[in-house]
Amino acid sequence: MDIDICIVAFSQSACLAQAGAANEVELIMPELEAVYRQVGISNAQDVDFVCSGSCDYLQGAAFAFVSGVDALGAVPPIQESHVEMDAAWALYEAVLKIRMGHAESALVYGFSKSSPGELPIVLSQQLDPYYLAPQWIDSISLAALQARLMLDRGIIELSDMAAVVASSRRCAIENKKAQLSGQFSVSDLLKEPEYVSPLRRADCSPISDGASAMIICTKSKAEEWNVPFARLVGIDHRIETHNLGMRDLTTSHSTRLVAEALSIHSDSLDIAELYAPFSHQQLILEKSLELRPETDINPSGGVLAGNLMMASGLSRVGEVFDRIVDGKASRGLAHATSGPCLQHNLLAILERG
Amino acid sequence: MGELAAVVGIGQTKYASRRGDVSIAGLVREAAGNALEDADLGFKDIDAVVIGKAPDMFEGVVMPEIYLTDALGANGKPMLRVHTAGSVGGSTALVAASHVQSGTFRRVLTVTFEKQSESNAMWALSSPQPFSVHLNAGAGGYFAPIIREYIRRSNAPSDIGIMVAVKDRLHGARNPLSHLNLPNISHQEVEDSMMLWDPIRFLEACPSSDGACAMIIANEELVSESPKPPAWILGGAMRSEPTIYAGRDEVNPRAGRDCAKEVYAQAGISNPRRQFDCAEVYVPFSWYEPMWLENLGFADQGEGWRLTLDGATSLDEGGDIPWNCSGGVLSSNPIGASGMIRFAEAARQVRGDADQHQVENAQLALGHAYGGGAQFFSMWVVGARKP
Amino acid sequence: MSILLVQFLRVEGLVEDLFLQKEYELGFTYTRSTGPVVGKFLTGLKNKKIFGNRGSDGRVIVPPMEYDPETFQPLNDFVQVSDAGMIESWCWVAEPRPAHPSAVPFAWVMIKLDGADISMIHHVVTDEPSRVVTGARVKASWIDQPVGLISDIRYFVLEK
Amino acid sequence: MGDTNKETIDSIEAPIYLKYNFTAGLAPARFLSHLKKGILTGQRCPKCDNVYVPPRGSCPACGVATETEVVLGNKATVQSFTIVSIPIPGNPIEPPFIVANLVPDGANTSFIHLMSECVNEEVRIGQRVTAVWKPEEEWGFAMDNIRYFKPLDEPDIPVELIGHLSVNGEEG
Repeated sequence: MDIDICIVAFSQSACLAQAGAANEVELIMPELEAVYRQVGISNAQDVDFVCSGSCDYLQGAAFAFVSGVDALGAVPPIQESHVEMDAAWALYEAVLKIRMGHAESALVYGFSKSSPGELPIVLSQQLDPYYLAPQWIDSISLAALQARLMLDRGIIELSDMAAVVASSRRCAIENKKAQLSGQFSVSDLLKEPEYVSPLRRADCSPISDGASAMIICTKSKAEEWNVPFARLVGIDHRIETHNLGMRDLTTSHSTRLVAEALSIHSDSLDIAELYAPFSHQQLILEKSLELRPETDINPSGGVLAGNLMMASGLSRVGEVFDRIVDGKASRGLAHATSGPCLQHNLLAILERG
Repeated sequence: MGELAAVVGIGQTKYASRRGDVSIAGLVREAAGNALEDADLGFKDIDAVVIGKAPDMFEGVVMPEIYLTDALGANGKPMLRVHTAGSVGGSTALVAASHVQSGTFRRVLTVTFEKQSESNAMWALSSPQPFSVHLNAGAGGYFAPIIREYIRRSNAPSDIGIMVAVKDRLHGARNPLSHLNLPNISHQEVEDSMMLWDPIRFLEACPSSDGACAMIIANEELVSESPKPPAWILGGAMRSEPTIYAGRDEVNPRAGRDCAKEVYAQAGISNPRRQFDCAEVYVPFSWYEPMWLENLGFADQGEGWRLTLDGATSLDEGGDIPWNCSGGVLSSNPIGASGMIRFAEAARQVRGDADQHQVENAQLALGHAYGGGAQFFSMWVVGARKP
Repeated sequence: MSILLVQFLRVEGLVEDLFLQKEYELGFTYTRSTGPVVGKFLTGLKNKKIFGNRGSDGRVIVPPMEYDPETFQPLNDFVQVSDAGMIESWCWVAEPRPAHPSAVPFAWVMIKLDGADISMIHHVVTDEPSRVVTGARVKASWIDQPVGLISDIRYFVLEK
Repeated sequence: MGDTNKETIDSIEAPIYLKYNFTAGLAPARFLSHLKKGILTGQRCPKCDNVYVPPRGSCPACGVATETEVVLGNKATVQSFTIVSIPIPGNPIEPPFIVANLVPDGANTSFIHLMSECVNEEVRIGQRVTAVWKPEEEWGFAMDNIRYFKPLDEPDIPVELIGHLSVNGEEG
């Protein structure tokens, strides 16, 4: 692609176990205001395109995204779209819009109010509606089946999973937006009781309410705005079969396909933010991406420290962006996922401007 | 406008109140398979899949694209799910087109569907949340007051809605895929049908259908690999505005006017009535034909109904600007697909492939969709000639 | 429906705010047409038989898939398989959720039925949780009057 | 096994019932708490000065948060309406009934509510109406504390003034 696309602003709310009374609009507005402030614009009128990601079933209301439009100041009307997916895919749609020359800048946001429902059970209704959904097998149990396969085959050990959690909690100490953080040793974590065996509660990302927002634009627009930026040098995604029995759940075929398509050059990644809702899934991703020990993985703590369903993928991109503009990294990888047991995966590569 | 792209394959299902013979996967596959066949291609020729539908609550499957990957041949490919309310069929087509126009992909499959028989649309649309008034008796209850205001403003004769209802059903009777097949429908029959949401009668409202619509969109280089004439995408635009704001013109929404203005600018349209050979416009309640004729600039303010009255929008009456030759949303309405059907039927016209509802020598056509409280719009212009 | 009303002071503005919360149920009984492939499987269940179908690579997939995940072609070559098989993976649910198919602790399992090459997901109920391990043999326990739903298999039980 | 068991299955029922703990949102919660006291309120946009009812916490046109509460009148104007002849799922009201888009005095947007104590055929755009509240002991956190609106013996409002009346019902 000829057009250089840059990320110029990112903001994420705190990950809250319960956002209390705040509705979608009230969750989104502070993050929008924050990204407007970062680039010095006043509202969505000042960008060419807006795209959001959300899921009606999280809060149990059809057309949740329609209320989201109330946060934008969409008078006069704006160029706007929505994906019923994580906002990382809204970012993808926005990138296509810029690449085709229909926009120079775009606002992307995702919001999540998962606390009103029973998220793992809500997600059971993503499965095929004849064989699996009627069994109400929740997302945690499916992940547990996946972890067991890995343990049984000796690919990982329970202590490897606990080490992922310990690292997440430790990194999250520095992350004011995190829901869970602290110093935990692997042995402490393994002393905790099993939850859905072999998973312990700490192996599962918490349920969080919140929102995140991002502004992207062409390089010339970023220069016009005169703001620090990170270049989004690649973004791509792949899905795989819905039949869990047909997949090798111990690896991520689709992640590998994206990594190949993007030529991620894992040897030159300073950081990687991976959307692994369960500790063992981070290990799957690290391996599928062939990450090196030099790469700092989930410096934000990742989603084990707070998981804004439908916004977490976008937030991974944002966390990499933040570290690039802060000078802590010059090249980073962000990952987003959708579906049970990492069925659908997106990768984005960011580089210093 | 980005790189050139064209529709090289179109596939639809038979629309019906209940497609009891297929699963959800079988329904979308029927449309996708028909589109591939029309384009003389296989799934291996497709680089990415873009799927759209209205709220997941219609079928009670959360993010159904996750389960539909195998049916749509998406494994190992990018798959994107769009949801922009009732306009989703149109916006999905535009997002699919952007996959090609951005130069990112060479050829994509796009599919939209709704299997409304799995639930009850009225329930799904007015699912009772606490703390809110539940007087939204379906979409008709929402749009009826807006139609009433249009009638007041325009002084339109009270039977314009009936005329549209008859005309679109006569168009639909030419289309073997139509859900409603009413070749003998009469003015009297529509007038005598039950008044549901005054001024909307039963036969002035769209049906509730099962169905899916699919298209293959290719870049310039690959257009020649499919045997039938392409429909070149000459323009595409989307606009959104809030459901409610002070001073909002709900009858003639600014988002619709602005969206039309942009898509016309892209496609070089200055006089839509004269330049277009036909249009497929989202008319779920009959009165929306005159309202959109004005909103889209085919007629002056308050004059849209005159085109309907004069038969200008009727294929059977030899009108100069036939609207909804396929029968429109009034003949088939699988909500999530309804917008894409408009886009696809516009493309069929300029490909000269619309069989019994073909407008002779159609060169330029408009596809239109709207959703929410008439606040989300998507439109495209397709043409027979390569720009 | 219960109303929980909590009043609290917003720290910054000392504005009195209300936290209005109400439980509600989003529910509907959907009517799903199955199409021939899913219908074949469910009809089998109604007769206490389990059918799979053969994928393009020759493997037997249970429950049957409508479209091959590799070639995407429709799959029709049905094969009856056993209602007994081996646990491929499992997890123990010590605290079942209200929506779960079992009110007592149980195991979700991936089972490779005899005659199948692809494992299916169902659950095992047992009072000997320690015997639920990968490789353990299980057999379907059918409800008395199957109706053609996945729940016709009440659960799987460990073979002696 | 009887013959009935040999029937082919082509359709199944899938009951999907999910429980949620719905929260009203900060602005709606304040609106509802005023309603519980028998007062209809809106929120004023700090930028464009328009008053929204029911408030959602933002001015959708300006995209800014709304905080200022405004007490609205009991009187309203019919912006438009429909006569509904079919029942609403989950609502006991019997058709035919009138659902109207009403702008309360002092507000600049409309909400939908029922009209009653009127001849359906005589309801018209611009008509003046007033709220009929339920008995105080039945008031909850709900819009249906107002049972319905009924016509007033006041002259109709010209269409161009609908949505522009002050809380006293005057032009402004």
